[in-house]
Amino acid sequence: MADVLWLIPALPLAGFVLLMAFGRRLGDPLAGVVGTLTVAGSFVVSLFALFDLNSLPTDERVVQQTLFTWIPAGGFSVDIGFLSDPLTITMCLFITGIAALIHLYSIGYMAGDENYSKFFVYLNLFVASMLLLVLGDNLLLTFLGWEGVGACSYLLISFWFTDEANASAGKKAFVTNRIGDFGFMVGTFLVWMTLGSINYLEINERVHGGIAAGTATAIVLLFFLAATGKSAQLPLFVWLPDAMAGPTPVSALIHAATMVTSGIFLLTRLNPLLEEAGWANDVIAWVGLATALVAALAAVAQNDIKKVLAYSTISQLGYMFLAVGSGAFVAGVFHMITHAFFKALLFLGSGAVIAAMAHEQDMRRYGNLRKYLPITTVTFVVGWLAISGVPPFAGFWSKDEVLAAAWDNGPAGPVMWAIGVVIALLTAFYMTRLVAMTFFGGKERWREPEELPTDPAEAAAAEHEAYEDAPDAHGHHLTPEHTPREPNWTMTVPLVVLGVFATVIGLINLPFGEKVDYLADWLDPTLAHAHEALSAGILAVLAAVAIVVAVVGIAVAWRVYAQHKGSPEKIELPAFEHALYIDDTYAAVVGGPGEAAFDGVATFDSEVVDGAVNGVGRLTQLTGRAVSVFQSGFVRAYALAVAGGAVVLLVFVVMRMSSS
Amino acid sequence: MRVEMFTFLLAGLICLGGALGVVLFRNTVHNALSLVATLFGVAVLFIAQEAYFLAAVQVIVYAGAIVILFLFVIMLLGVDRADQMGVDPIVGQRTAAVVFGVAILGLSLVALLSGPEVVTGTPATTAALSSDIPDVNQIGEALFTDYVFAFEITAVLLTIAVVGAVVLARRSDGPVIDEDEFDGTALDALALEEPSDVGDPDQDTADGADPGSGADETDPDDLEEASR
Amino acid sequence: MIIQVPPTVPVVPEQLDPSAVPLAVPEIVWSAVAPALVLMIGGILLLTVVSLVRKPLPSWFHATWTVATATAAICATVPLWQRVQDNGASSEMAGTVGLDGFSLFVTGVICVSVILAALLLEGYLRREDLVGPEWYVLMLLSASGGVVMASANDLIVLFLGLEILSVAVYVLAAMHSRRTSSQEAGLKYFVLGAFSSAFLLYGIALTYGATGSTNLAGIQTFLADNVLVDNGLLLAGLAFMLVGFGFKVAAVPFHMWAPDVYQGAPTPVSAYMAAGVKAAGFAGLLRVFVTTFGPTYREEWMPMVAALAVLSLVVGSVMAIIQTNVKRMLAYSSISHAGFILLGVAAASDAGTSAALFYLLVYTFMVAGSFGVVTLIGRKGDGRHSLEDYRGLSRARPGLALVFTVFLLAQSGIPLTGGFLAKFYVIGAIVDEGLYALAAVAMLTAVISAFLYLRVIVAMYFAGPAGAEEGSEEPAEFAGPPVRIPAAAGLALGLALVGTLALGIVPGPATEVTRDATAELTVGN
Amino acid sequence: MLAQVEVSLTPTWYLVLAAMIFAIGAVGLLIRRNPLVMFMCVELMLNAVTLTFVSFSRALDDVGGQVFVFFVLVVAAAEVVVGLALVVAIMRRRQGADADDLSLMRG
Repeated sequence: MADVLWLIPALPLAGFVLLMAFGRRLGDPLAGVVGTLTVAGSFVVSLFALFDLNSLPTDERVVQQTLFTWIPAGGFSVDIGFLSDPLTITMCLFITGIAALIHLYSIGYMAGDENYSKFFVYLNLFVASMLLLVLGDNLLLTFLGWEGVGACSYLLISFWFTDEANASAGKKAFVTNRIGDFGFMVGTFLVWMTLGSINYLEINERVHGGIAAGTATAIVLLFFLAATGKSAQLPLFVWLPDAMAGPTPVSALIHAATMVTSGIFLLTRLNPLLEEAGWANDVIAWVGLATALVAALAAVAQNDIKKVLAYSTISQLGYMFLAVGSGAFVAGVFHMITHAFFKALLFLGSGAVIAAMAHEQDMRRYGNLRKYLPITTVTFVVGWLAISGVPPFAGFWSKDEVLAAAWDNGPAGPVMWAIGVVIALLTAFYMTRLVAMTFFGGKERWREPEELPTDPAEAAAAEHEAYEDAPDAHGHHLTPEHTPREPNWTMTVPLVVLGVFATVIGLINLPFGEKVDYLADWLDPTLAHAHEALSAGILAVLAAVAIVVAVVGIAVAWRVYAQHKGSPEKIELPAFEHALYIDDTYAAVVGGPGEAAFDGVATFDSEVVDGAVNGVGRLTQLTGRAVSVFQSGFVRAYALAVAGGAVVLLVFVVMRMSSS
Repeated sequence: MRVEMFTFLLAGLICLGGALGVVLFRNTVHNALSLVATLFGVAVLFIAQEAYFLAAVQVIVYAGAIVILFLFVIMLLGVDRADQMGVDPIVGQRTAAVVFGVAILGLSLVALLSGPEVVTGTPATTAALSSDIPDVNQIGEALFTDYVFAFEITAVLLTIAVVGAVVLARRSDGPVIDEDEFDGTALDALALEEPSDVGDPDQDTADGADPGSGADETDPDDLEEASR
Repeated sequence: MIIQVPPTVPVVPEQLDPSAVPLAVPEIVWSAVAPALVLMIGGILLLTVVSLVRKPLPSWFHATWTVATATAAICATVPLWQRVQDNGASSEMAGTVGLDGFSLFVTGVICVSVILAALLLEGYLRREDLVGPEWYVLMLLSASGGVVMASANDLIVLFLGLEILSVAVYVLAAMHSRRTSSQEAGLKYFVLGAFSSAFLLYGIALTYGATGSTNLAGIQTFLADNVLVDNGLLLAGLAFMLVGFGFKVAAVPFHMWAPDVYQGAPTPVSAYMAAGVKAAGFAGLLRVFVTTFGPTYREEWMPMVAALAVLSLVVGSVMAIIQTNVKRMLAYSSISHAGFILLGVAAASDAGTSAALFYLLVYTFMVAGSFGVVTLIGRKGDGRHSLEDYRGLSRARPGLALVFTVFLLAQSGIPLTGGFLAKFYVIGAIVDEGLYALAAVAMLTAVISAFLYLRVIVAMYFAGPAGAEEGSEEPAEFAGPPVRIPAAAGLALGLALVGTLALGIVPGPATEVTRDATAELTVGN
Repeated sequence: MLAQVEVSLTPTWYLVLAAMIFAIGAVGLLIRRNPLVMFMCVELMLNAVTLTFVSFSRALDDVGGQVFVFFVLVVAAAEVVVGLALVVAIMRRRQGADADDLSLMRG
């Protein structure tokens, strides 16, 4: 079975070629069907690969398939080869599975778009690249997929390119990722130089004792730089919120479920290297934690439904890096899987809402949508409970493992855990806020258009982020008479399927002893075990705290946003007594320093990081303008440059003369 | 020895004077005549170094053909008026030119005079110069043995020169069609473009549109008209 | 095929000078220089044919002839390649011409660039109402000069090759007589070319004085056997020669002609200049510096070449970013590419040489393809080259936009295109030599230059119409008359596309070939 | 009297002279605006090179340098022909243009 491994990326690629050639003729919806079927086919192949791998003895579950030698360069040769091991197949399964659902969803979502087939062309190419990224048996092939997903992401973000903001968001994503790619390239070179190979199996074999700790640290930091770009971590996360300008299925697939996880995948793939890397792991953990906190704070203050989800994604990715940095790779992968399901669900749900609401994305104009969108509401609620960490939904189990891993991470562990818990609280809060503002609360606020707060600062911010006005807008406008309607089955079926998974996927790795630890067992040949399991007692306490926190977060937000109990006399919990004015709620939950932190994030985002990206460009331009003064058009000035060059060279050689 | 020295100094002076004349005289015809002086001086120096054949070729080809060609073109185009030599329009060009010229000369001299013996190479890798055999014979023999390939490919070079000269000098009909590709006159273009859009970062970094792009815009109607 | 050159006149030197020995005519193996001969004869035959035929021949005839000639030249390299692989390198024509894998490979690259440029030229000449087989004649003869330059084993031959190459291109650049900018390009190129040729020549003279030979193999052996007490002459010679070669390959600070000339020259000629002429220039540079002076004087010339490389990388990519004229932008980006290839030269190793050769091959396809698209977009008058003119191309000509995108992405070094591997090999070669700082600069500038290719892609695909109101439903309108793609130009673009992609996906064969294409200097017979 | 301080005429003298002519030619090309004069300056530089070759040829006792001079002459002739044709073509379009007028392309 391993010899059909190549089919997994080849099928979407074939779909890409097919759609490229005939897409326009196939049209709507046939092009979408073709795209969906190819991806579904590759899901089926992945399933076969899973059974095949499962039939092998545990320690032989690594299968390599080399197609041909790509780069023969003396001692350094690179194959086009695929690696099938539990980690890869796990990734493949959830990538192809979710991608197939999202393709299906897109058939409905994109219906009527003038570039219908082009959308599926890009989407299929993206899936092919992503599969290449995870299946490639060497760093270069992964890099190929890495670049491919970046390019597709860029194309898809800018899909509605008539909008200037979308195009510029696409550019931002591209540029930010190029910075990360630099880390990848240099890291690859370092690996090649120190270990003499870039094949994963060989790297992982040679890494023990074959590499100095300092070098390993440098390499890991470089790859982490690459990962921060792709997986939207500090300081390179700025592109992801802006990337929400793309169509919603794209956000679901690329910016929640798959591409953004490739950074975590990369580091997990290289886990033996990470074990040698010393303090680089702490860097990863702390950066992940900081990102998670910052993004959670930011999510609290967003009014654009997709932006809340975007910051939430960044925050959850931060969790994954926390796990990876703590050496708990299984926990990282586990959270990646559960997150993929519930975040895809949430994004698709939000897409359904946006579609139903005439492409309005401002939550302040939603409310009480459960009346109109029952299926969407139910599935969205599942996703909400999952991400908030309410048992038995999937998010609870994986988040719990991440937090446990953080607790166990050396002396600083409890601190990390505490911050992690705060983040969990924030998560529950902002997600509840979203759900309450959108589906509950009784008020149908789009019917009262004057309701929007007219805070001058916010108005200015909205103006600054120009795309908030326009994305997804095909010239529709939300009118007070608008009646939202549930979308058709191609969009609801994926929601339901994902909802089911978001409920039960946590079962794959339950923390109740060896027997039910399926995922850990399964991944055992690939991933190192850095930690002894914590005692059941501690685990139970940690889990209890997490549950309490989730409930508190939900409760507070629910009171404020769903029940509109914004005045002090209706407070029931004394601890939040003074916090139930809306404005005060921010202060109470986020805290005084938190508010400053939020401001800080905003500033950091817009000034420092944005500024750095733009600054490099501006510096380049200024330098160019300065140099171009010499390019004056006069042939004699050019000759002068030639003569000047000659003088410099002569000065150099005269200094090197042996007799002087 | 004294004769040789005298010859060298005289011819050298003629060479330098001619060279300076080429650079400094305002009238193009005078420049060409100064060039003749240098060429003549070099020919004398060839003779002083027993390169008789080359001296003859120098006079015949250079003075007899190349400089005459220069003079023909000068007369054909009627550009024998005096050049403007007052102020160089490119700021600092003249100073920089002289500085670089002196630097090239100085550094070359450092290299040339670095050792007691200028020439360190093995003598006579091609064929020893012999005073018994006339240098015409020696050069001819080298040309048709060792350098036969080089000699043959000069034919290609000369063919190119002929074809190129004919093609370029052929009178072309039709108006100039690209003047509107550039905005305004050459003088207008002298004014350097201001980096005016610094205020808008998005525009600055990656945007396709740049205020300067107007300079390259062509009015399609004009172009169509002109090309007819 | 071995032809002895009979003495043209019954030379009886005995009668004049009884002591003289008979003329030692060297063995002339014409087949050893067959590729150059094919190009020369093809060019001159074309000239003869068109001047003998009374009626003007159809325009496709000249292009077909040129393509056939260049293809024949490529075919001629195959048996020679076999011979070199079997018997090793040799030197021919009394030691003035080297026959080795290196020269044959560069010959192939130059011929490819001729084929692509000639195909582009066919439609171009018809569009611009220009007639004349002279374009093709000059291009073929110029290519023969490039081939001679690549296979030169003697500085005299090298210099002559360079002049044959250059003089023809000076003319070609100025040949669109109705475009002022074409003439301006021709004059600028000519003046600066002659200026730098003088430097090169002076460098050759000093090298000759220092080593007593103009033969590269002779110089190499001389330097290997002797240690120069005073190397001032030789070093100055190296510096002056580097000026000349630096000019030919458009390395900073000798690059300033390139943007103006590429912009002003007829676009197919720009394609040829960027691909073929540059390949020949690098061939000369590699042969003289790496092969001849590599073993003995590496420490002296390497820093100079490295400095040129770094400057070219930085200035090329930085200047490209601020351009609004796509043709000019490509010119600057070609300077940045030259920086990359110079890094391969600076590595001064076999890996560096083969990396540079691979880069040249890939670069030929990429850049000829890019200029091919620019040729078509320029439309009648060859003047529509600003970024504005590319707006909305994806709507008007989606295929052309896609092809251009591939070329641009390849130039920025995206994997699965040849451009990625080319950069990869070069960086690998310099990392092998421990030149980490150079590698870092190269990678950084690769990141910077991604911006500039992106700008064009953005203009083609995403940018709305200039001055349109925000949120407008109107797609970017493609301005001006429709773009016509002549069959020959389509073929050229197709070839370039296939080359660019094939070298990225299955680079194996080309890599093997570049590795076997080693430069060797052998002493003549 | 004079003979006692007589300096022998070594090849270096010729080389120094050639270097001077070369430098003058280079400077001339940089400061003159008339393309014809610029070409003449290139000729000066080429003559400096030929003089250098002949001097080395004599010093090395090798005919190769003189052969090179022969080729340099051919190249110089070819270059001049093309260059002058170029100037003629340009001058037809614009009377009395100097090199600085040809500066449309820049930046």
